[in-house]
Amino acid sequence: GGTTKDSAENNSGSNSGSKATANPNAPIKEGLKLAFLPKQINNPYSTIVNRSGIEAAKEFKGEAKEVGPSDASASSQVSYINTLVQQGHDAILIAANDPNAVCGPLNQARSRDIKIVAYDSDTDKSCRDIFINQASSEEIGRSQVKLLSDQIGGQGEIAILSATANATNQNTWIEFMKDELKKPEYSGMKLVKVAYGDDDDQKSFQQTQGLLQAYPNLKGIISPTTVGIAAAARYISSSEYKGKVVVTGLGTPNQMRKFVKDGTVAEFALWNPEDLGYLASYAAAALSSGQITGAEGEKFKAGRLGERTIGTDGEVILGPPFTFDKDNIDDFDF
Amino acid sequence: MTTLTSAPPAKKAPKAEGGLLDLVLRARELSILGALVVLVAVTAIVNPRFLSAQGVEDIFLNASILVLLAVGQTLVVITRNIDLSVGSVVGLVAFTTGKYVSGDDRSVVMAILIGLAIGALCGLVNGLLVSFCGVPALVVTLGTLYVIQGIGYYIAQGDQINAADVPQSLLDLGSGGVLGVPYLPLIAVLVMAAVGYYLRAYPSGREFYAIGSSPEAARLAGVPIRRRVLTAYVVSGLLAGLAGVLWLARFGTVVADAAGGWELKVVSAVVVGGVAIVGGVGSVYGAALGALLLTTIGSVLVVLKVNSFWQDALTGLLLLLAISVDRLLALRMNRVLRKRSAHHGS
Amino acid sequence: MSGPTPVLALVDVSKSFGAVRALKGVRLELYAGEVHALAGENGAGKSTLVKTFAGVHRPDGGRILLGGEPVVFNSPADAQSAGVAVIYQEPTLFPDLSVAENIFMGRQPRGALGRIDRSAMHAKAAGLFERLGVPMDPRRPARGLSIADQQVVEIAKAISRDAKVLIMDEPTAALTGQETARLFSVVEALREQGCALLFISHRLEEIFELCQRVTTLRDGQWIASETLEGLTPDDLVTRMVGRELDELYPKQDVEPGEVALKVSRLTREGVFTDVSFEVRRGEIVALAGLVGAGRSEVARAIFGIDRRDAGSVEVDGRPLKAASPTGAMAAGLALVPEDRRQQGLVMEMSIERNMGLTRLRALSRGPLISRAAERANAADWAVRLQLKYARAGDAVGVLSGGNQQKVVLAKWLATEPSVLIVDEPTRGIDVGTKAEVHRLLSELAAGGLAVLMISSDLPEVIGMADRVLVMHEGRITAEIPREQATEESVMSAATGRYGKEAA
Amino acid sequence: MALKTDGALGRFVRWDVLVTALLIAVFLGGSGMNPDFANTGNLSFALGDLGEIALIALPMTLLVVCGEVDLSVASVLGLASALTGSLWNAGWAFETIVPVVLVVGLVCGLINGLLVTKLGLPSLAVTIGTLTLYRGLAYVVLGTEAVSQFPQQYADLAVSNVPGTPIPYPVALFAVLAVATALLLHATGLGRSLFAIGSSEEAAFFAGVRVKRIKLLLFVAAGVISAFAGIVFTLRYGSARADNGMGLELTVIASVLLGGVDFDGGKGTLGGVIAGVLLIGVLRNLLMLDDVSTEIQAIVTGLLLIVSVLTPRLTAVVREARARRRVPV
Ligand SMILES: Nc1ncnc2c1ncn2[C@@H]1O[C@H](COP(=O)(O)OP(=O)(O)OP(=O)(O)O)[C@@H](O)[C@H]1O
Ligand SMILES: Nc1ncnc2c1ncn2[C@@H]1O[C@H](COP(=O)(O)OP(=O)(O)OP(=O)(O)O)[C@@H](O)[C@H]1O
Ligand SMILES: [Mg+2]
Ligand SMILES: [Mg+2]
Repeated sequence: GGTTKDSAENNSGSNSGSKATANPNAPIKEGLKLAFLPKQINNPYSTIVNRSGIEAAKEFKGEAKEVGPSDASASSQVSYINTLVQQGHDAILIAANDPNAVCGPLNQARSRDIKIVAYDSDTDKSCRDIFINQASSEEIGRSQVKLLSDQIGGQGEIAILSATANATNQNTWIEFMKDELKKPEYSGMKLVKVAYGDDDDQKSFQQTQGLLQAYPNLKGIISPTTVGIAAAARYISSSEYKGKVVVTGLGTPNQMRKFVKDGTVAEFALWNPEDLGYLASYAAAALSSGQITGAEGEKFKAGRLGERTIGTDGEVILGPPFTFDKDNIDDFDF
Repeated sequence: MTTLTSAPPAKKAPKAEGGLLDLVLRARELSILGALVVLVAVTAIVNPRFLSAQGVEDIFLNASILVLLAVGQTLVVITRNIDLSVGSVVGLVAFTTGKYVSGDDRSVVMAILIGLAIGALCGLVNGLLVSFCGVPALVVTLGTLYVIQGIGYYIAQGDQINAADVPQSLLDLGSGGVLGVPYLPLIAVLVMAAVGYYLRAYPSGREFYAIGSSPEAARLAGVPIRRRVLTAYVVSGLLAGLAGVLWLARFGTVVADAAGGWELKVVSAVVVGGVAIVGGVGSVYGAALGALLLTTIGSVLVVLKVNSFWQDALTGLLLLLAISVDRLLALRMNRVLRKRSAHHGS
Repeated sequence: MSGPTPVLALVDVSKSFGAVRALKGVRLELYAGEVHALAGENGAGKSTLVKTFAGVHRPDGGRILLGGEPVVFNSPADAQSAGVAVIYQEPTLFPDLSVAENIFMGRQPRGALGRIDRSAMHAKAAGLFERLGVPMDPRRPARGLSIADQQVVEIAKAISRDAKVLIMDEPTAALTGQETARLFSVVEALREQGCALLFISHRLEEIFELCQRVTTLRDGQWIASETLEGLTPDDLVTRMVGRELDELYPKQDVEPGEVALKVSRLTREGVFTDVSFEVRRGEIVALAGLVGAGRSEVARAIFGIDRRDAGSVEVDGRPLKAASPTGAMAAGLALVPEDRRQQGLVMEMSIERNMGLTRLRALSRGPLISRAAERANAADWAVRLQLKYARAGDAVGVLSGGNQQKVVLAKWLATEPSVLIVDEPTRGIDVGTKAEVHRLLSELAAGGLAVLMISSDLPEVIGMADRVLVMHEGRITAEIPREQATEESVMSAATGRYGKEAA
Repeated sequence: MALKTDGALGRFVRWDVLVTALLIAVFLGGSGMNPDFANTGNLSFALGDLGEIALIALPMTLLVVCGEVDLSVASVLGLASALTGSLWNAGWAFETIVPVVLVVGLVCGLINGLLVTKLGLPSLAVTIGTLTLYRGLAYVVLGTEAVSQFPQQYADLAVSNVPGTPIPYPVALFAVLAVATALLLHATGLGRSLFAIGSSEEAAFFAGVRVKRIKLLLFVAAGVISAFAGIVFTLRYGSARADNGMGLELTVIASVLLGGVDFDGGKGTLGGVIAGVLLIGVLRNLLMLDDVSTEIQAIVTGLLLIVSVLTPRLTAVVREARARRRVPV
């Protein structure tokens, strides 16, 4: 954020943040009021994340709730932030639809001493206290390429099936994928197309068909979105391309179980969304209780996940993404 | 006898006129068909795989759900009404039936029946509000769009139906077929043919057109307006329900807002298909063609490797092109007709 | 009265619409094998009475007797199933459906499995038009039919029901003599088959030619029911109007001034060709011809409704540019169109706003409309044309046919045009009002207005016109000066038999 | 033809009156039940959130009154936003961007208008097409980017209130435009013409009303206003994106219809529409404050629409039943 009104304000905001000194052994306050604001409610993935976050809050005797728009648009998120501010909460946990659009209101919130935890999809770093990253975006991007390369022997045309063209985290990952592909060991692989399924089953489905017809020698598809990978797998599993084209990406085990079992998909990755919500919840608590301020190097206890340290830019990384395959998929249920 | 007395004017030669007029009316369907053929031909030339068995199968599979909805919508639009709630109904039905069949394997037949029932119920509500309370269709169905959507979300609570939970037998309905012909298009075509035939060949069918063409005249002619309009909505709801079940069968993974925003898609299909939005004119065949055209455009643009960002723009452009060409054709024919009558006149 | 029981009868029927009391204790009896006339001024309540028979309106008071038994018609469907067929004053067709389907909607001849037998349907329809002596293609869609043709379809629809009772509300208003004659022979036939008929017309001579009994209404009140024998037209008029009637066609002779409207070589392909004529200030020029001759089309083209393919129009010497009614109005033209429901009036809009629509600018004070001026304008013309209405704020659609016609006239006369084109100005207007309209027209002409009058009513044409232009199949076949204008001369020209420059 | 005329309607409960009453009730109830509602901070949020919808609702009302509709408004808004972003990226001065964007909006409206008036296509069909087209162009212009960092002073204009009031500048502007539009619709010759066109286009044309020109004008107005709303939107959220305002058109139409404008044209009041817009806004805000879940919000909005048209009709039906079901023809 350069010279926007947003950044102007929040500079002051973050200053005030860092001025307050962290007290690592301050106890977690009871009855903290947290609010989860996902990109969009009724999205299975965020439902999982937030549910476990709300569970976590119970552990430290706080109360948490989930509110959010039914469409994944920045504007409707803003209205929710405003109401949350009105209602007065200790912390707002947000998965931003747009890093900048939400900044103004978020800083309003911070000026009222409401802590802001971004998770899953970051906001401009100037308008939140910390960001819980499901895994370093870089690691996700690069590992996806590796995953696919292993399955297609590093040779052939590949395509990416993303969510909406504006999804911040998607685009970051895709950048890293492109970068990874520049490496010599992937010289055999050629990214021919980035398609957008708008996280809509039917559209993702049709986009997949299109890709396969448009690029006859397509070897693999990476879909770093839960809706996309399911749609792609579903189409291929019921088409002549089954076994010829590899699908991988980010998906939930329950979604993908069928396609792993029937051999359409060998491997796909995801972090544990429950842990993500859990960690975010604890981070919010730590912030509100003054254990941390969001400065680099601070540490806090995150219940069963143990102690976590804040990295650069106030990022806390959940851990490396986990790779599912037919051997381990049945150990998970989410 | 004081008024002007004499032989009536030599009128246009009926036969020629009749034939031409039929052509004008059918031209709407024809022009869409033409557009479709051109589109497919061009694509096939650029990329032969587009017409591969798989490719063709895909086109029809994609279209069939939209076709079903378009047929239902046509019935409603012909009576000078509109049903914006279909998208929400599909979502609701897809999810609820999904919920029903998931878990311990339940009977597919039962699932379908439930789907149809829910759809019919939604249609009934719309129909009663429009026909008996006489409230403007657009407002009512915009309202029920929100309501039904809300109910869908409420039931779903953010959960999702996964392909794994859906019994294979139901999934087969979505991808399987009889002797090479997949079920979905088969169902769609059967429904279309049935409704189309009914509208054309049965007195009660014609009354739908009468109502849309002039409600006042319909009342004076003793047409049971309310009953027909109600029927139109119930059928539309019923088909939306069927579409919902097929949606589940086809995509396996379903969230509550499946088919969100499809109402506009359906309406454009119907309009492109030459069904007059003011009622009284059009056929389900045209609407079905419209649906086919729209879905084909969707696939074609990907197959032609059109830049993702241009896809929406071009879809819109082609849509406008379709209706404009259709319109120009109609105007042209009218002029021809007038010239014709000139040669008979003098 | 003793004797046979009436097939259908009204007893002390009353009906009011809000403030308007359309029917006050009216009684009427229709007997088998008799044609009963219903006479009355515009707004007397004739159509309301008809709609009561038809089940469109339910009477507030009184009863309907079917074969002596009281019945209740809740809807037109009920009346139809009771054997009552109705031709309404205003044709109401399905524009998108074929003429045949319009006739047989809901009663189509069935084939196997209850399917529509189209060929049979078209054959039947053709048969009906045969009976009515009108060649019309049953497959043709109803859209684009002239008022006259629409009326014919309505008639065909009604007689196709072979009903016990046939009710006709001004069926001949739009017809030419030829078609009227055929209609009458059909009606005669039905009467002999023992059908009971009710006939409404503002042309008294038709009533005397066709009917045996007559009932007169005045302001919704029953005045008399009597046999027509021994009754003179004047008696009937007095009963209707309640006073002696002044003379029709009071054309004053005026010295024509300079040319106000000059039409040269006007052509619209497929409708009319090479039409040229002039209308001078103070002149009333009639445009006569058969239905479909293209008279209205000429008027439309002059006024800029339709594009003209060739030719020019001059108003007061200034050429009129491309098709635009606004331009035509600015130049001083006014057109009273032939179809008042579609073209003449905005049915859902109030009477005063309809009257104001043609002169919005004149009624504005600065940018804003002055309601006061609007009201005054309406009130003024309502008086001048003796409009029968309840509140100036009511929708014009609730006015009786004739009163609607008056509103159309008012809204155009209000623009104080220099050339007035009237298409069938007295269609559906009662004798009294007709006289008023005629006087109005000749006054205006005397005041220097140039009038072009399209009419199918020959006496009107002969009576009012200084010159008669006759059209035949889209061409002007004759121009007849007032003194030579006789029914024969006009007729022969209209049918193309007469004529120097005939096609 | 069932005659629901100004005169006749007056005899029933009128939609716009009803809606206004409802608005007041909701407002009072809201301030009573929820302490967070009636404070200036929240109200100006709520109003600000309505800005764009309210602005677009004005030309939409005029269009619907004369029997047309424009579904492409939200896409024009998106296109305007995207264009603002890309031009700003390209280093243009904001002062030059604004007029350019407005002109683009004008062109969008012009295209809609010409297709409707020149080809005589139904506006519903045309604007469904342009809805897709314009949104697509937005993506062509800006792609996946999200541009921020717009000049301070303009950003402030979009968010801050008129000094001493809880009213954000865009809303204040809306108020002014609303009054102007109300006068235009209800007190000028043009307004009369709109109603005439709405209830009988042919008759209006015969009476010398410039039907096509007027319609064209309205579509253009809708285009320009939507583009302007796009700029406001962009500044308000400090972010220009191709998907801004997606799906807004239905909300706009919903509030217009809620305001009692007859979708078949010829009937409606601007007062009703304003009440409708506010009602939808206030209600949403209130439901959010009370933590009512999104799905329930949707249901409430829907029911509201239905009830708002049902109530007056039912009273009408009852009245007709009492008047022995007469059907004016
Ligand atoms: N031969 C025909 N067959 C069918 N319709 C026709 C024919 N000729 C004209 N029409 C239609 O009927 C209408 C009658 O033409 P027009 O009104 O110009 O003739 P007219 O002499 O004015 O008849 P009217 O006495 O009805 O005014 C025209 O609008 C035209 O569309
Ligand atoms: N639907 C209605 N609502 C209100 N008033 C009506 C309605 N229909 C008719 N009227 C009024 O009832 C009276 C009788 O109208 P009606 O149409 O029966 O007259 P009419 O005898 O048919 O006249 P015309 O000869 O001009 O057709 C008129 O004053 C008319 O304004
Ligand atoms: Mg009458
Ligand atoms: Mg005529």
